[in-house]
Amino acid sequence: MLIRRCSALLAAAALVVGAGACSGAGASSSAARTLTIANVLDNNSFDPTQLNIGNQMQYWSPVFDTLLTRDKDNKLKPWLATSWTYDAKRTTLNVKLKTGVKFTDGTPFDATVVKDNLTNLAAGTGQNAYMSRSIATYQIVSPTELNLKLKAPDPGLIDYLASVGGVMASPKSLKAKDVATVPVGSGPYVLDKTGTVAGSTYTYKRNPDYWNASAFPYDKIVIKPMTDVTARLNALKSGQLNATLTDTNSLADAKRTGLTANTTPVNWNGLLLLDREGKLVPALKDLRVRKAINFAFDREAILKNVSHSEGALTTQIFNAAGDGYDKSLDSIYNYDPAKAKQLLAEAGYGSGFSITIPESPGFAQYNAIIEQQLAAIGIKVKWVKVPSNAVIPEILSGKYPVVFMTLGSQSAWQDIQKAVTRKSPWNPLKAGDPQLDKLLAAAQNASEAQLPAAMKAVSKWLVDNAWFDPWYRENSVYLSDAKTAVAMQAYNVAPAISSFSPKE
Amino acid sequence: MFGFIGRRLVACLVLVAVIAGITFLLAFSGTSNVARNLLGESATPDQLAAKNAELGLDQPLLAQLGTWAGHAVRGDLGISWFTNEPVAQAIANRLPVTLSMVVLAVSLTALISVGLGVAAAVRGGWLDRVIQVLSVAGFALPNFWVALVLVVFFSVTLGVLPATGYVRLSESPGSWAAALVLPVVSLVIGSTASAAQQVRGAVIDVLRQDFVRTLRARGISPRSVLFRHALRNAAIPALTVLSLQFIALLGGAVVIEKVFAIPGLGTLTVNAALQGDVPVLMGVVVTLVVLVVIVNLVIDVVSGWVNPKVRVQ
Amino acid sequence: MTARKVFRNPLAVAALVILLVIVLASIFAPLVAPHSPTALRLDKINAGPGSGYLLGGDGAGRDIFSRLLYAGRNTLTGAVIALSVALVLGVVSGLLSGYYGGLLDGVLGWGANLLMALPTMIVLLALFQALGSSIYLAMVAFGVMLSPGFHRLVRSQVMAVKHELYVDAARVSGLSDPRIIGRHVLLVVRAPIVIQAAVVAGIAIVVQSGLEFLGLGDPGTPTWGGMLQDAFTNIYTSRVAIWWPGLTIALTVASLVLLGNAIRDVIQRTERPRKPPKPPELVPATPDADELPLLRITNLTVGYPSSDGYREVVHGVDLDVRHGEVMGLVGESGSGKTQTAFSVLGLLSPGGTLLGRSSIAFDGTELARLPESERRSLRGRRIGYIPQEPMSNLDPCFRVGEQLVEPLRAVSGLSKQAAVAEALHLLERVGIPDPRRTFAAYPHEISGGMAQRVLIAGAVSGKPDLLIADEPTTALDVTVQADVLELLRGLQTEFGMAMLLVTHNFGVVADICDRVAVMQDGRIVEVNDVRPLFASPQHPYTQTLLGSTLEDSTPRTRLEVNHA
Amino acid sequence: MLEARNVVVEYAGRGWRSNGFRALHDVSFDIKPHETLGLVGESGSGKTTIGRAILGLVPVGSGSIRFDGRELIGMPRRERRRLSDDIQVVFQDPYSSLNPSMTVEDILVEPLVARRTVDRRQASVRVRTLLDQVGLPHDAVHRLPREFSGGQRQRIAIARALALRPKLIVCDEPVSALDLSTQARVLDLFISIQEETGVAYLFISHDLAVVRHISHRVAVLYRGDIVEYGDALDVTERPDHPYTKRLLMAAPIPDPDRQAARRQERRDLLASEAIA
Repeated sequence: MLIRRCSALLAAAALVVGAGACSGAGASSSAARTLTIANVLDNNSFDPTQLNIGNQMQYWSPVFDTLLTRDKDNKLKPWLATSWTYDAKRTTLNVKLKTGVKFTDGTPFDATVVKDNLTNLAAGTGQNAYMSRSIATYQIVSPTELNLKLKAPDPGLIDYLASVGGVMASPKSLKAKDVATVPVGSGPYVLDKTGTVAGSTYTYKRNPDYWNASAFPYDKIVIKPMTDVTARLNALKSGQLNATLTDTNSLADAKRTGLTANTTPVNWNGLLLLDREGKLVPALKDLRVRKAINFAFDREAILKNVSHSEGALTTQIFNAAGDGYDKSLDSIYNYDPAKAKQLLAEAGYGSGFSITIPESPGFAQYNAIIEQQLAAIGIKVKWVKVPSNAVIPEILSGKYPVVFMTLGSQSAWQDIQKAVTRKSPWNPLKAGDPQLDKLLAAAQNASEAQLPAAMKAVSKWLVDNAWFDPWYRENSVYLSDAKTAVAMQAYNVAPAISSFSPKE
Repeated sequence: MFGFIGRRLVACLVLVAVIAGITFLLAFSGTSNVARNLLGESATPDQLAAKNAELGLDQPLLAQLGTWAGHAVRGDLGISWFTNEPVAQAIANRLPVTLSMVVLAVSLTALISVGLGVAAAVRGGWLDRVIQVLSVAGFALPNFWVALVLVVFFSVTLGVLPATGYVRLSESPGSWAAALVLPVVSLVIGSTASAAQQVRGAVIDVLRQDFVRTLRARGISPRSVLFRHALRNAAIPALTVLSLQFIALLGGAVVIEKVFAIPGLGTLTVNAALQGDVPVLMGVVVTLVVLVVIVNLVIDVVSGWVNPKVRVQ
Repeated sequence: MTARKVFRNPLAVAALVILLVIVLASIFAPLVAPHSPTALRLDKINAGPGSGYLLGGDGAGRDIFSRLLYAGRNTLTGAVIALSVALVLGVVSGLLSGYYGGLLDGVLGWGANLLMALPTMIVLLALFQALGSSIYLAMVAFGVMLSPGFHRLVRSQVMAVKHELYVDAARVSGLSDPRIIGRHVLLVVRAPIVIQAAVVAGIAIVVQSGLEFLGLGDPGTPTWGGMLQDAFTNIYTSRVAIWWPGLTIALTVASLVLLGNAIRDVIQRTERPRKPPKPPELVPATPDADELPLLRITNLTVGYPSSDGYREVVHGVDLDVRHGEVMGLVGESGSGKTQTAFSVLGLLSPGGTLLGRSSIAFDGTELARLPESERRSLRGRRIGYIPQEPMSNLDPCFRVGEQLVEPLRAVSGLSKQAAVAEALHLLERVGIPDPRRTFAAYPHEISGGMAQRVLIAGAVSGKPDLLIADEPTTALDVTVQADVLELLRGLQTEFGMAMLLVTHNFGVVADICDRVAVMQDGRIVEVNDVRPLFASPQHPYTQTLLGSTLEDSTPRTRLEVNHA
Repeated sequence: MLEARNVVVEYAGRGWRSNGFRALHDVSFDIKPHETLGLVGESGSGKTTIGRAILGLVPVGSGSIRFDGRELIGMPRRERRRLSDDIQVVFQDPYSSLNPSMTVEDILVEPLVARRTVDRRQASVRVRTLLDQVGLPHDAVHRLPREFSGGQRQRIAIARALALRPKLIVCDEPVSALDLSTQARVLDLFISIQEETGVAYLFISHDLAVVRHISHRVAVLYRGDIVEYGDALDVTERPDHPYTKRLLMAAPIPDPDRQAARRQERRDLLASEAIA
């Protein structure tokens, strides 16, 4: 599953990382026709089974088309697939395909290709293999139409088809030896081998046969992996880049120096109260204790000072652009340490207790706050040092009752898969509740029209039962220079290549 | 002379092998989280086990070392776990970047420190004092901090030099030079300071030698005494200093590359270290040790050529 | 002893005070710091200096000043760890290596070379996997990598000390090896170790900070490097914050280095006097215009700068050397005879100056007031020089031949070919059996007697009028000395050179000199022709000296077996 | 008292292929109680090696050195250390033979304490006696070696050698670094100490005149061999061996006329040798 913001934040200190780099012509040299951007991470692979979303999407989105795509308002829209419809039981998805599309090696795009790609992904070892694993069988109706038969309803599937799950590569390339370094797609650009040095510069030039060239205004795209945020900012300010991801720290200065800040909330920052069933810390089984923790944090001050007011307070985990969002759930637990103490006292923990939290190097700024604000209501934090490259494995190991995270949020169903079900990776202690199970089943089987209400019910249950302690949704900050316009996308920290355009 | 080089070569090979072995054992003993980091949060234990088997991490450590060494001697350093790039290729791409930086820095260090050192040794006085102050300052100011200040001032505030990046020499010599100015300056400040101090000491030592008086008594010009005789005699300690500076600068480059986002070996190494990309780390260590060994060998040969007495010792 | 002298250096005192303040403030951080290192105020995130936070707040709203103090504990502990590991490993292995030598030395030296070949930073990065984010473990590893510095230092010092006669004497006195190491060896290597330790501590702080700056530290523990990293990430929010940890590191390291330098200066006594006083102008001298000998030295006074003006080592010497005569200048060590000779050459040791009415008239030219360039043109051409130590007076980097050819070309303007021919001829003339081989040899490939002949060849190559010979046979064996004296005599008559021969050996004087001047404490006490001087020495000092020669003493007789 | 028979010393060469350098081949001599045996030779003759062999500072290849009937060669180190009561040394260089960072008292007490013969207080009494014996003032004890002249330092070194009341002192060029007048005074000190205490000397020097002055018997070394060995007067005035003759002829006499004669003698000798 996805940890978008998390990777962005930890990038400087670890986790998923990539080489920083810079080479090739400067951004200014070939004016509006070239887009030069820096990426937080190096590209991990062009193998379609290994593709990642988030930052690394920028590397593959120029070369690979997806079946669906999202418009600027986060609405799904046709791309290689012209239509997609579920049957009544929501276990068969009928997909109709565009005609006349060819991969850059000349292979035509058709229904078999879709099947090859989806089965290839499910069989692979990539992080996103799950995206096509809910498909049981394929029914090829014609070269331009096929039915995907599901094991059970999967409300996330259509989202996946607009993401790594929908990536279409030439079937020949999938088995090629150089699949990791030579992408063969049908996308608007092709990777320019001569201008590409792994770890340093990735250069893309136009695909001359592209079916929708007008949607992509740039003739050339240059992406440079640069790990360090200050280095990226320096490069942008000194004119070496057109745009790059930074963070809320850089906003004030960016505005002063005439850069445009493009923002969208993708991640929520806060605590995951993983031990809801009291397996490690009995106190956490008590709803009053979990609520007390929710009341303990001065969300407003943290948002203002740590994230420079770039974001919105919330107490729910779902993305504001998605189906499950309920505005009323943004302000359930407002900062109230007195009430928190009272709740603890009522639960019989008036004299406090202690919890163990992994001390992730990437969250040093937040760790201090957590310790102080929990101490203020009588909860003592015992930190366990975790090396930066062991943070995720440690958190997911089930050793910790509470962890701090900045979790990326996409569609409500994706978020549920990520952190709410009994099998979710971000639910390592396998907590569950019969009532929640019912709500989840309802959501899974809901029709498109019923879906938002079903999701909201889940969200409300989660908030009421204080499974999490979200503080606020934090804006991703993507800075661009005066020549470049960037449209942010709701579910992604970094915009896809189609979101950039030259300003006149 | 050839026997001398031959003996050194054998010693060097053993050295490289031992270092590689020790580093391998240490580095590979901490790879328990790799599969999880590679496969992401949704991976099942089966998948993790399969990945570990694929990477060979389920084998005993010594067996892994054997496999790695077997490939390494054939020039195959494996494949990066995180970027799937062949390690040898990754290093080949980045070595020229770091080397241009370090070689430039070492050459400048040599030029400036010899100039300053000789001048201070001969003139003394205020130049001497300048070197003393410089050497303390150059030593005490961490080079990455200097780099930071330089980049804020020259790139961001004045905008006269690029803040980040690297341009291949073949692409545009001008941009190549411009990109290297700040990183190289940050490196040179520190290394020159200590090298100049030591060159000064070496020259003073030589100028105190009896043969200098004898040469002067024979009517040889002060210039010849200084540049032909004193410098040649001071060359050996100076060369030793420079070879140590070279090693130090390789390390210094790591930090500097971060500040300037230069895609060199340092950036590669730091990222590999943070991710736990052990094949890359092994590759880098082996490459650099081989590099250091070559440099030392060259310095040994040059020393023997400059002063034949060294060959005997 | 040393400590007191170190305290006389103001820079060292300042450094020491700064270090003490930093160390104490770090140790007593809980008492000194106004805030807890973890206490945060959300309104103080990246705040500038002032209003409650002396130096401002960091990226998490904590007091930078308090954190600097607490960070000092961790950073300094890290440095101490690295230093201790390096010290223990390096000193122990260096002592063993140097003292016992042999196979042990070979193995340890190989290990040290191995570690020296490592690019430290890269290796620490590579070991990050194994060491985790514990900077202390990294510092242990770093200490191991720093140990060769101490190893080499201690080893070379021990090797030097081991061959000192006082260590042999201690061994003969019945001291065991551990006691010798403890009493004699450690005592001597102590000071260089302290100096090196100061430098190593500085390096450890810088490298540690570098690692933390790269993100390989533990952000939960305040350290200077970690604070620098925090400041670097927030540089566009708070530009001033990079200065505090940066300056603290710089100040600490600079103090360490300065202290080390000061101790070194005291030990090596390289501390120069503030500024040598301006030598007083030479008073014009008026040598007699008529009937000048080849060399007339009058009122020669030589001084060296000292803490209070100039310290005189030669006080007003008068001396004549006539054309073609051999003038012996005898005296004991410190009598000023060598300084007198060097004055004529114009090659006093650095700082040495002629004072007062000093005059050196050479063939009618006043040397004492001649510009250096003109004096140089006399050297090698009209005045030659034979030094005392043959080996140290040949440049080890150049072949013997080149060292003869270069001055020949410089002085006589010969072509290269002619100069080579002349050099070979000279080598033959000074009695070298195979001139071509010697010509092509490096100085370390020939014997001391040969080397002295080469030097003599060099000295006479410009066919000088005056040869200054400074104890030319003292370093030679008696039999070689006799040969060299023969050679000098032959050359002197052949070229008709005058010679100023500095020696302490009356036998040599008797052998070769025409006239003798006896020097004592920077003055000439007696000058006379050689025969009358030996026959009837006038000055009591000359008498004492001649009385001290053992030539005519009676050997002691064989002891009877039952003597006792 | 000391008997050296067929002593061979070899220094190992560098590396395993190069040959060692044989510093002494087959040297035999003996020293009787109270006497001075002079060893004279030029650099490389092996004279210093003999001294160091007796002191146990170089390993002996073969042969035997017996002291008071005990075999020194192959003696265990511990036992050998005990022998320091009987055999002591005075080295050539008064500058490097005294540890520059130790006071005179420390230097003189060291052998006493090392052998644990006396306690600290007794030791300091002994130090005073020693200083008297070598003619240094009592206030010297707290000073460092560098505060003394060469001659005075050599007196300190002699005092250290005498501290354990040895039967034999190996004197390795003890006066060659001293000025002429000092040299004579130090030699006289050696002689008077011998007359007082009855200690025997092995006196090593390159200077025939010095050896002749102090020795009862003289051995002449040439390239690792003793070429002449006998009473001082015989060896230094009527040498048999050509090398001893050359050595004698080479030393210049501080008298212009006699030296001129000797020079002529030497020329004749060399000429006759050349013919032969």
